[in-house]
Amino acid sequence: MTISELLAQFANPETIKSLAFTHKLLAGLITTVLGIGITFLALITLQFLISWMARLVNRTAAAAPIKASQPAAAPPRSSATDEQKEHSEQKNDNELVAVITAVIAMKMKTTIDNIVIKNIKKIEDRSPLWNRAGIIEQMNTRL
Amino acid sequence: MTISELLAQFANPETIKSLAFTHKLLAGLITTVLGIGITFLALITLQFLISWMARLVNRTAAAAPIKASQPAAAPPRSSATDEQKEHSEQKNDNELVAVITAVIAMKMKTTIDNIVIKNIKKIEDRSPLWNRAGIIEQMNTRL
Amino acid sequence: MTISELLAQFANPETIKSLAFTHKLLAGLITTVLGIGITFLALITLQFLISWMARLVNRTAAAAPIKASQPAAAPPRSSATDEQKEHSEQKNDNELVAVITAVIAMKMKTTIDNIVIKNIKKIEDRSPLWNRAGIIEQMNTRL
Amino acid sequence: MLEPILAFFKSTGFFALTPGAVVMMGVACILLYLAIVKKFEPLLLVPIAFGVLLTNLPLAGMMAPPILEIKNNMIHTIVPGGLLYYLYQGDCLGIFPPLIFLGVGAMTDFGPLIANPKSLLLGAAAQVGIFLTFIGAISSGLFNAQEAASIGIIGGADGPTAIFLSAKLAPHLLGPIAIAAYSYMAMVPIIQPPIMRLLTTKKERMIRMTQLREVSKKERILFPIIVTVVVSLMVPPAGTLIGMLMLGNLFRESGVVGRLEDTAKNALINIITIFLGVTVGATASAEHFLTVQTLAILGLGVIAFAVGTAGGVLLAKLMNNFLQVPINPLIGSAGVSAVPMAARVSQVVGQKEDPGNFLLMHAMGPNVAGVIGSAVAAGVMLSLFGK
Amino acid sequence: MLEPILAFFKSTGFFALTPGAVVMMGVACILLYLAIVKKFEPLLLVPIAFGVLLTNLPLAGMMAPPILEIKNNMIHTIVPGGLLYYLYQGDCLGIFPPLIFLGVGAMTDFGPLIANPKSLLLGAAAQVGIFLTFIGAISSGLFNAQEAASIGIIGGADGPTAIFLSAKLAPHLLGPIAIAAYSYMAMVPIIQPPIMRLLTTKKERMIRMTQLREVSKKERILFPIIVTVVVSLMVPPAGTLIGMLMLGNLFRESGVVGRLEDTAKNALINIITIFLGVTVGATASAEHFLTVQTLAILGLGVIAFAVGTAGGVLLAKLMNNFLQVPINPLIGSAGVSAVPMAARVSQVVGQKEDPGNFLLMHAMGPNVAGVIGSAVAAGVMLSLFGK
Amino acid sequence: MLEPILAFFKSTGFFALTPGAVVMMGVACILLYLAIVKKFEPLLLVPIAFGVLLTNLPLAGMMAPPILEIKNNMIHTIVPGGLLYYLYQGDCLGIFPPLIFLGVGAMTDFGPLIANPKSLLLGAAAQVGIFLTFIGAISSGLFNAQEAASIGIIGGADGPTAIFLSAKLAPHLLGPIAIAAYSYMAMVPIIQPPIMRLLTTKKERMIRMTQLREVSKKERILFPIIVTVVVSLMVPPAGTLIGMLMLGNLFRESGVVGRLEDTAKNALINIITIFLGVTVGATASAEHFLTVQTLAILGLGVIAFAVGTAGGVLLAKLMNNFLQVPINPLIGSAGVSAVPMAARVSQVVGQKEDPGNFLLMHAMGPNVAGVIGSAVAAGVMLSLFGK
Ligand code: NA
Ligand code: NA
Ligand code: NA
Repeated sequence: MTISELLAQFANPETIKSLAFTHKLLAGLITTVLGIGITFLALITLQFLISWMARLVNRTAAAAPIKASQPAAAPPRSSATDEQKEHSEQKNDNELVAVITAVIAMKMKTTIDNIVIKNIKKIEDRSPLWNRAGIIEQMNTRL
Repeated sequence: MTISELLAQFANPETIKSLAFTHKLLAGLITTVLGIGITFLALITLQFLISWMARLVNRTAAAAPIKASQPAAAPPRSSATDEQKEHSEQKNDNELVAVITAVIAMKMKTTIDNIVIKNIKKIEDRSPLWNRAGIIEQMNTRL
Repeated sequence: MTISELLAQFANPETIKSLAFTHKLLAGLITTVLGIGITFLALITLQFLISWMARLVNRTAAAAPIKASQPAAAPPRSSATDEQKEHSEQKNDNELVAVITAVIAMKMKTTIDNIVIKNIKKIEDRSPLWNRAGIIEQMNTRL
Repeated sequence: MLEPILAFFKSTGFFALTPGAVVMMGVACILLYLAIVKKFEPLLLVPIAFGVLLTNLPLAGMMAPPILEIKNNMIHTIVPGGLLYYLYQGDCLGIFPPLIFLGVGAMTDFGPLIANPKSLLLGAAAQVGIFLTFIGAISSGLFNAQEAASIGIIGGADGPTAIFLSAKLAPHLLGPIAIAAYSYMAMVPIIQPPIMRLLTTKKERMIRMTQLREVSKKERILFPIIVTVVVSLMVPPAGTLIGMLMLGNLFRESGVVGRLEDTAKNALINIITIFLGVTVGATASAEHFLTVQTLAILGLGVIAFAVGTAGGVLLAKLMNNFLQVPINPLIGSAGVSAVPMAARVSQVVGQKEDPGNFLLMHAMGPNVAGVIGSAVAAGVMLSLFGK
Repeated sequence: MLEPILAFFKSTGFFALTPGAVVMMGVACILLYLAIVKKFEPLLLVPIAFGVLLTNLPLAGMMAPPILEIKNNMIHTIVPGGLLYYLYQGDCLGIFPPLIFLGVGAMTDFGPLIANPKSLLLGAAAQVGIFLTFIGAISSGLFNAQEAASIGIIGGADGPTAIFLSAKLAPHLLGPIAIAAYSYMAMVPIIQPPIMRLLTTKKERMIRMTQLREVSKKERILFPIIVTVVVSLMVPPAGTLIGMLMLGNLFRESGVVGRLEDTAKNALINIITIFLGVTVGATASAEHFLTVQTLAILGLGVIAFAVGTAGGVLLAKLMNNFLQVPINPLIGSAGVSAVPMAARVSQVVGQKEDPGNFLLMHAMGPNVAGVIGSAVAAGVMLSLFGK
Repeated sequence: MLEPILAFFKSTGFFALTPGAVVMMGVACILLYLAIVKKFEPLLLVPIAFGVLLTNLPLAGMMAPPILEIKNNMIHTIVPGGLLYYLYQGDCLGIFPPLIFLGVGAMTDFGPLIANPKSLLLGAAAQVGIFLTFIGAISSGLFNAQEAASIGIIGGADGPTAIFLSAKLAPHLLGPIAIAAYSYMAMVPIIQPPIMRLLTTKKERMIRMTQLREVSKKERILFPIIVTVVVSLMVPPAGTLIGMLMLGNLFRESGVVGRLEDTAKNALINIITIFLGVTVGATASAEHFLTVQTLAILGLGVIAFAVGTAGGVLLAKLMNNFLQVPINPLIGSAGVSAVPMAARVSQVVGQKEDPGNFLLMHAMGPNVAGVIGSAVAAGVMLSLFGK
């Protein structure tokens, strides 16, 4: 019985029953080696491609620094060039929250720990094109 | 071959292949004329019905001015009678936002442009009947 | 014809047509009595089980007073021991809203009835484990 | 060129328009009027009414079944069915009503019921309307047992339960039954008060009730589990409805799955409500709706509501003969369900006699018990008359 | 040990990779670039492009149909189909596009159209692109009537309508047609302005229009009902699309079902958009996409847009010969739909001549009329060439 | 009158109650206790546990298949199936797990992985648990290859992957496998720390790692596309899971489809989670669950977790022999996935030795790599043992 035949019998729920225990174990071992091998192969390939992509992208970035602003959708990220801007925005937000919290706490004579402000948002337009159809004034300002 | 027969052959993916090019073109032209005609017919009919509806509704409205308040669900609309009310509501909201924004800006020594308040809402009850089941106090106040 | 046979014929859309009116009425009456009986039986059983559960739970509670804090998810509830805490939380919230409302109203010279603050929330973590994956700082503070 | 124009005209709906379809479009407009202007249960009546409109537009084929070809172990769709046909499968396979109940459970506070388990008796008593209407429908000679059971369930004052049962027992009557159920649920403030006043004395209506005890979190979590097990064991066919209702409630009370609770009572229930409403309306085509049976259903439905109301009030009066602390019989009528309208009716009728009397919270107990009660009754009907 | 390694290598996608698949992955990346970097209709192009990518990955089998066994009145799934196969059923059975329209209706303000019903004429005129492209496709000799109709509908500038029609008439062309429709809709600011300037004089472009009248709530509620009934009676196969569009709009305008409106225009439309986009993209496998027909479709599609634009502008000019108060012909081009992009183009082109001229609101009328117009045109095509 | 009462009693669930069903209801209550009181992965354990409860209620028939009649090219439903039967189709046809992954992708920040691609090695190493457990299951003699593969995947510490694979290879074991997977994922803080301490020296545990570099938006957008293409080409059957995971991540990172990202990670994933959880639980009926195999699965599952943990830690130690800047081997254990619990365990164990050591961000890399790793492993199993 070749290895291929063994594996074929092993993979078939009907024929596996007729395999001897040692044969089953052997087929299982081959599967394990193969499986671990392929998994590593796939993830190592990914590792190299991602490293390579990083080099490519960052070389381009170094050559021509990108100034694209980052969307608010994904907070904890920033490329080297965007870092400062994002940082200051973050700081602004924090200050804003801090001020409002303090004012309210003062008025209420309570501690700041009990108050959490979740609702101050920068405008972020996630409305679809369709949605904006009704908001005529807003569209005027953009055109 | 009558026009009907031609169109029938034209519409059948099996028989269209056997049609001469001029026949296909003729059938296509008839389809185009028919299609444009029906589309215009349908939309002109709509045009007349909507104009007629407008006359009917507005005549009724003139005879007995409606005082029903408008739901917040559809902002940019107002009948002649509701215009002023809506306008003043809008103004109130704007004032409210303006005051809060100004206070916060003052405290933070930042510019107003960076702050957007999206979260002051008039109560609008969109909860279903079921939902209100739990809100017993609120119900009491309404009954 | 036994009652079982009658009911079987009654339940079959084919055979019900051949039943005499009095037989149909009899079967309907039996169904009604049975139905009301079972409905009452089920709900009375529930009544006893729920009363019994209440006794069990509250006896345990009396023996070993639970100090578990109540989640915000279900506002209008509180066990005897949690009542005060919840009450004071509620009061805090109300005060908070009252203070903010008053400040805004004063600034705007409007009446308090026109302003509703819906947006001050205590932090309540409903994010799934997955979601928190990105919020690394927050996780640090918890560990 | 005249030929194809004539052919086009023959393919328009005008050519195929029947008087029945015109009448049904009028019915749809009346339902829209009730829903939008009168605010009668708009969340369901708007979709239902629009479904009635759509299904009666000739040749639009929105409820048309697909044409299939089955051969060589393959199923091919030759001509796809209509949109509403596919959505309707969720009704007739019994998928949508339990999912609505999942959302309802996530919205419902069973606290008043747990605090006062006697409410369950009132919730049971108000279901007598279901069974007496069943007898009435049988007596009319117009209906077989399955149809009569589906009509009776209108008295359960619970839309999803009515749709669940009639989709299984009498799908051809689904349209009129659902329309009757939701219309009468909206009309509870008109139907119930005269009956409540007729059956009670002024003194009874003025009975004040002591405040309900607080219910602990533990009880709230155990409640849905106990109800699921007990009801499903006693009346297995009620298990699906009750199970989903209680799963939704467990989402709510467990406090650890806020995301699921939120979705069950918002996005999910709303999506299902749109699909269910439109397709239930779409069963009301002229040939199915404009019949003597529909008139009988509308008549029997209002009787079912009235009898259920009376049942709840009368049992409350009966219970007062045995209880040390009497209950106000006005809360009995809330047992029909129609949550929370019927409970508010109890409150309003009570306050008319004594403005300081707050019955609402007490009426919520029988009110939510009525939901369980009618699901149990539906289960009994299914086990007696189901396939 | 070499044997199984070789067998594994033969089971990888690398072994089965065709040049066509590689080209299609490139197409997917270009579409992603347009969607993400150029922001061309990203809500649909991102899912569509990813669908193109997935379907061209060899052996992944995401569009594979299931293997069934049908015997003794039972249907057994022997091997389940691919994920995208199951989701694709929503496209090819005509379920997803009308549900998208439900959400679109809930988002759309038909006020400008009600205030100025003449917009409907412009919305009709801009559909001539559909029919002239149909003739063009027939003349090319490459397409039969069903295919030509599906290609023409690209000129409707309305994604769901194009998908609805071509899924029914020519499902094998769904991929290129949908990609062309959404790409050209995004390119409206590039395609339309030259045509608009060519066909109008500077004086015409500077015409100012009087402010639109206010539209009452009653009109807004009656509008969707009237449109549904009239369109469905005249062109029954358009009933499904128009019916759902108008149901969504009724949710919006009735003001009593805010929950349903909210879900229709958020959770529901988003879920359907993901499924529809990915599966539409997944029909663009190399063997279906890399054909002469696709090139012809892309060419004919841009012609359809151009002709529709011209049609709208020219009819507006024609109307000015009869109207006392002239209309600015630039709003005619908005009749192609591509909401709201085409209306913004009218605004921008107008403002270039006269910065104080605000045409946007006026252009919204023909713009939303164009949605109705192309649904009607699709209905005509279905009644002529549908099964 | 006694006859029908007796008949009713015979139709109750009490009459059909088996000891096994009672035991399973107890299991359901234990799972609910763990989920609600101990907060063990409640988002999935609450629905799963309730599904276990519902499926073991006798005669409720919630998992009953429908009775069909197929003739003349028509499929008629004679008796509809149970609610959970219909929802379960989403599991067994492989529809729900990839949709869960869509939402997971929209929630996941792959930044730490992109910043440190070596994480992928650790994510691969932690999957050895899957394959060694496979051998173990084979050796036990209780399972065939398909069953053993499904059991091994428990070690992937990834619920949707485990469900996806076992629904395809061994649907009869879906219940115990899913329950084991989610229970052990919740118990990661108990299972992992002793193993991590055993295999590392105090000095190794105190290794500090330098801050990760910032990752640009361009890399974040390219990442999901590259992963999809590479993994799908190398292991085609993994394409569906990885494709959906990466599509969700592309929604998140592209920044232009916020609506779709929001729906994918909220409404859609929640709806699917409810359906998936309840129906997975519903496969655990007494006759399927109370077997020797279930005990073996529970035992093998915990071994799989332990071996995976060790695999990750040991490879990290091995890598330190070759790397100039050493990595803290504690982050290796995070490679099992169980996001984000396993990463938090790395952080906690590290901080016990050195309170100023912040490993969390570094551990997130292997943690999310483990998700990709177990999807790849599942793909390998499918290509070896799938139909
Ligand atoms: Na009821
Ligand atoms: Na159009
Ligand atoms: Na893993």
